[in-house]
Amino acid sequence: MPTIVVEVMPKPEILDPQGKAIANALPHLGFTGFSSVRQGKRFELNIDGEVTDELLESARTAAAEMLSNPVIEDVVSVTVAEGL
Amino acid sequence: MPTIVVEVMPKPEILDPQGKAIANALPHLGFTGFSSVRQGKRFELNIDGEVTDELLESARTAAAEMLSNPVIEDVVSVTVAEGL
Amino acid sequence: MTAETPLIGDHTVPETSPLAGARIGIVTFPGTLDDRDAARAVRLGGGTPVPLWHANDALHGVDAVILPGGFSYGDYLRAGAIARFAPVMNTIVAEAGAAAGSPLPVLGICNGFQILTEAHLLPGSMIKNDHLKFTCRDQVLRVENTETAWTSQFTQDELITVPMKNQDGQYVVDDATLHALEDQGRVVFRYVGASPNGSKNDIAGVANERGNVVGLMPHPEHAVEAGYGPDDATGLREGTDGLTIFTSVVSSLTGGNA
Amino acid sequence: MSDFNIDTVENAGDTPETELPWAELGLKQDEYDRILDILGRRPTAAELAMYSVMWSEHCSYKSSKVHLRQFGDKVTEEMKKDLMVGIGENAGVTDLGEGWAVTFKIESHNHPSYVEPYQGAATGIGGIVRDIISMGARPVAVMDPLRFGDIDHPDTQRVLPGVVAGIGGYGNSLGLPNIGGEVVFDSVYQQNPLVNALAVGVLKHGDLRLANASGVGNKVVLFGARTGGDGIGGASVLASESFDDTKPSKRPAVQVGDPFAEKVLIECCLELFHNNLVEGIQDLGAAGISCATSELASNGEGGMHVELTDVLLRDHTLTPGEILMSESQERMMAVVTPENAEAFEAVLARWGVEFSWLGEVTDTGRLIIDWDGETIVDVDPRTVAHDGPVYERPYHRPAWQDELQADTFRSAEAGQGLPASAEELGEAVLDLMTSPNMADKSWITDQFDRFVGGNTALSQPDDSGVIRVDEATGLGVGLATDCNDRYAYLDPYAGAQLALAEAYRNVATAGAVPLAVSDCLNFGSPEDPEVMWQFAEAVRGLADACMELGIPVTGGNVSLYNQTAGRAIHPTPVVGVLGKFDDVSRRTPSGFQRWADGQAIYLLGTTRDELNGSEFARQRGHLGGLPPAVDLNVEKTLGEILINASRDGMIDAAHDLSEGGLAAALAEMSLRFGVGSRTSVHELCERDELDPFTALFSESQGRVLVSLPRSEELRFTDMTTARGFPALRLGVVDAESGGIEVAGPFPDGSFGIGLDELKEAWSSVIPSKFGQVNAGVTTTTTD
Ligand SMILES: Nc1ncnc2c1ncn2[C@@H]1O[C@H](COP(=O)(O)OP(=O)(O)O)[C@@H](O)[C@H]1O
Ligand SMILES: [Mg+2]
Repeated sequence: MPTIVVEVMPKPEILDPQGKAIANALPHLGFTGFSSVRQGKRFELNIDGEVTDELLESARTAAAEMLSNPVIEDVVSVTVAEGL
Repeated sequence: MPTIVVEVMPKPEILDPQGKAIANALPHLGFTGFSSVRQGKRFELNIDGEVTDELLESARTAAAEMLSNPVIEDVVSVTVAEGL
Repeated sequence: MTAETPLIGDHTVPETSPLAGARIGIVTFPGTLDDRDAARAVRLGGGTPVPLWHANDALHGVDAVILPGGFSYGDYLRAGAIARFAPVMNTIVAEAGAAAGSPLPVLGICNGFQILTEAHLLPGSMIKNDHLKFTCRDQVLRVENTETAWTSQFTQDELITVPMKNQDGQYVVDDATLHALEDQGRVVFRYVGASPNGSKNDIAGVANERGNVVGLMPHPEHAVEAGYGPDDATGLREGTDGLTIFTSVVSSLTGGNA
Repeated sequence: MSDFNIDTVENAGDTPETELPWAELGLKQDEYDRILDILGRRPTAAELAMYSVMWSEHCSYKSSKVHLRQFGDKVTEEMKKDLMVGIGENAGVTDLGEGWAVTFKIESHNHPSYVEPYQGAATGIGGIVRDIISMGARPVAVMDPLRFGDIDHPDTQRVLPGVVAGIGGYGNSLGLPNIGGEVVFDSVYQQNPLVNALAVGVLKHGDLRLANASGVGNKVVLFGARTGGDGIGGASVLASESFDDTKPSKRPAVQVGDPFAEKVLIECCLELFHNNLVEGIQDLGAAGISCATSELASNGEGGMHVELTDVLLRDHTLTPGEILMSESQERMMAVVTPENAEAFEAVLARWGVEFSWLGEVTDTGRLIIDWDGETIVDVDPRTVAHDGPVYERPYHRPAWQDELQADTFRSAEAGQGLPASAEELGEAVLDLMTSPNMADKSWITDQFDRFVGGNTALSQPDDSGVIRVDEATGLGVGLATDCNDRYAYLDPYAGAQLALAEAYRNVATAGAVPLAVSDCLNFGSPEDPEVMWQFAEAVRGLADACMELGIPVTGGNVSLYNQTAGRAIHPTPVVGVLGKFDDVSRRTPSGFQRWADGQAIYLLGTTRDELNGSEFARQRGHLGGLPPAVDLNVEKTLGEILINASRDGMIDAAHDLSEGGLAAALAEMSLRFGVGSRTSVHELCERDELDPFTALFSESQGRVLVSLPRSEELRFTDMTTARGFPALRLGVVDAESGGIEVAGPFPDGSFGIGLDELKEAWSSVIPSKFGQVNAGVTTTTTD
């Protein structure tokens, strides 16, 4: 079953409280060396049949208009993954 | 600045209420052809210097022990991305 | 009761009660909200609340511990995911799981329950409510296990009403563990009526195998004082069903007869 | 140090001819000329940033100031008796007795909530809560008066779920119970939703803090979140300090809140206050560091000298001007004595709060800001913070106002063919209760935590929110916010008074003694003389009414330019009233209690033919005529009756009559706990000379419905008679019937509405319109 993967991240200039909290916690757990963390979203859109161009286009539009909030987020990528 | 990207998804057998809500909403917005949707997380761990093997290993451990909860989530991938 | 609005970590208590011997630690993490309420509930239950600080691994010899509700670390990442790594949790995990002697009684309420699952002291996990919204409401629960230190004064299958308020309250667990929980009678509280969040088997609270660690999503500490609790038949906000949790633990700790 | 050329004071002196983008920053020619005059030279880029943002409408109140003065002028000594801090500080402070004080304030976050509903509303809560902290108080509750467009409009579908989730997401995370608010739907708010937020805090007298920088040599510290480019989108002309190249700058259009950071900040500040470690403190809201430094310095007796490169940044590309204007959330600025510096740092370390020492208080009378050792700001702080422009904007009564007022409900088509039979009236009541404005709001309010803290004695859907302040004595406060924008549109002077009257009545209905007022004045553009008239009238009305009721305005907020495509919102002066309880356990709930079977139901007050602007008229699409008359003496007497009745334990339920009149109040009192009633409007119609329709749907003011045990009837009616206040027995509580039964001079007997049917219809209106909310993704599921 093919899957379209959509990745969304908070815009770089926007505060990301979640990433900040993770970044602050990492060193306490002994994970050092990471200067900052940002947390975004990953969506897997599953498709019954084949990935047509239309479907991919439709996924791109959905990513831009619904899966992401364009005011604070960027769509990083919309890609096809086979048999996740 | 190199970045380690960690991707986490809800386990297939675990209900994903957010993915379900999106899947239900898509057709109403004219996006048809997607049989189901799952929503996971994407983390970007930024690194000041170089990505050493230790750092990558450390990111893998953080992904398994902290960034994901093994009871409900799987780590899909831990990869290095240059200059995101 | 103190006349001051106490600062967090400043629960001054008169040690005059005969049961004040039951010293119950209440942990404050950054982002904890219901610690003062839990302290009040312990006090009204007859015990002595002892503030515990997340960054300090000392338990100061408390007889039991409550992890209160709130949004530790903003619930960012996952509810309870960051708090679980706090120094105080290391000690709690060790003492609650101690093989020898009687292990430390621990109660996790809401965020505290989430922290206990993240720390693997309790099985399963909490995901977003099936309706995806934060919901605050009066919730009826059935008490199905009265063997734990926290529920000994309830009667079997007693129905109680306590407030519930959360966004990530849907209890999920794999099938094998779910069967084990049911078979071993480790479901301590179950939702009655329409499911508030889609939890597996309407589970509202569970215990570990030995019964010393209990977690539940609803808030018994908000149902301990007439006038400030959930509504009940006698009137607006009169419900105090939650108090029994606190009198149960105090009485079991002071060797009282339940 | 930086990628941009720094415009120093020295440089400004040397290059008087440099063109500055003052117009892009919103300054008018005469305002810019005044800056030149004040400084005796051209401003530096950083100074320009400060003046432009501090002299904006939002920060300087330049259009509203001349009117707002009435709130300070129209007060008696008696009104000031309990006032510890009045208008002008971050929030007013009122004495509660027993060493306690209370502070509260309403603010708006309208525009940000339209742009990004979740974050806009969330940061609105964050901002008002910081105002409360900066007074030295512990915040104890929030409220949220909200207004949206038509319930079916796509704009409302987008905005409402996000706003509600944002208020919950932020407020719930702070551990602040949400104890009330308002939800109004009206097409005038399409593209102009109003998101107002109220916060209330309590403090011991000794904990009071003010925003002033005093004590030469004391240190200035900025703490909390790091500074990013938030809220300076429009000021991107400052991205290059040299003004000639047009380097594109990426500045966030919206601010994202971090409630966790704010919660930690609250606890951290309270520990600082408790240990007496700060001399003065100021929250950072609009205008960020510009506002905090200039206000602290201006309120103090000396000056201030800070080094801006010491500000901890989230975004290292920010120019000094941008840093000064940034509105990054969850930050505070404090003045600390050198002796306390170490202890201060220890408290911040304990809470994991970042901070940086920026400079110190001086005796120069100047606010001096350096960038890497070079002076980029050298101003008299008063000229920035307090002596901004003041406009006497022209205003006049709109030409259409007379026509509007002449178009009464009775004369209009909407006022014909009114329900008259029992059957029609019963249907009308059901219709009324299922209109979006009257419908059950619990889909919204259930997203808010009302229990946290364990001190909530009353909250939505009761008339007031009630919070216990002192566990030992039960001392506490009651709060209500109200505004009927339709009344205010018909007559802004009366409308503002009606808003106050209703909030006052709500607080008294719960049993609290009204003490203080905060207001949030939401209006259209002040540059429109007709809007300015509405504003002037509303302020005058509110100030006059406060004087008459004897309770002072202690603070508030003005939100102007609420208009889209030339169409202004209705004037919406939201009024919050705070009252005091000696013991909150005697608060009166607003529904018939389950055990109250057989209790008597009394209507207090007089009913007149007042349907203009009513909810019934709205349902028929009519808005015209004059709003209901306001009689503040009546409100006062009514308040005294309700407070005494609560004190003496005479009544078990009380609910004020407002939108939807008697019909709505009867329905709401039964819906509260699912307890029915049997009443008759026969005597009411006779006594007040009304037809049954008017008796049920008129919105006459100064009325409250109460229920009381029969054993208290005599005592109660003696009290109302002694005060000459009309009280009429309408019927009884009927816990068995499961319905609302109303008899009257109808041609066809009486009407009854089953409570189950009513509840089902009433509670499904809002859920049927709004689906599920998911941060960032708002989806509406049908079916
Ligand atoms: N947005 C909101 N947030 C919290 N409470 C609300 C909100 N909207 C309405 N409420 C509560 O619902 C109840 C009914 O509201 P409303 O009809 O406006 O009351 P009233 O007419 O008495 O002022 C009140 O308790 C009010 O505080
Ligand atoms: Mg009211």
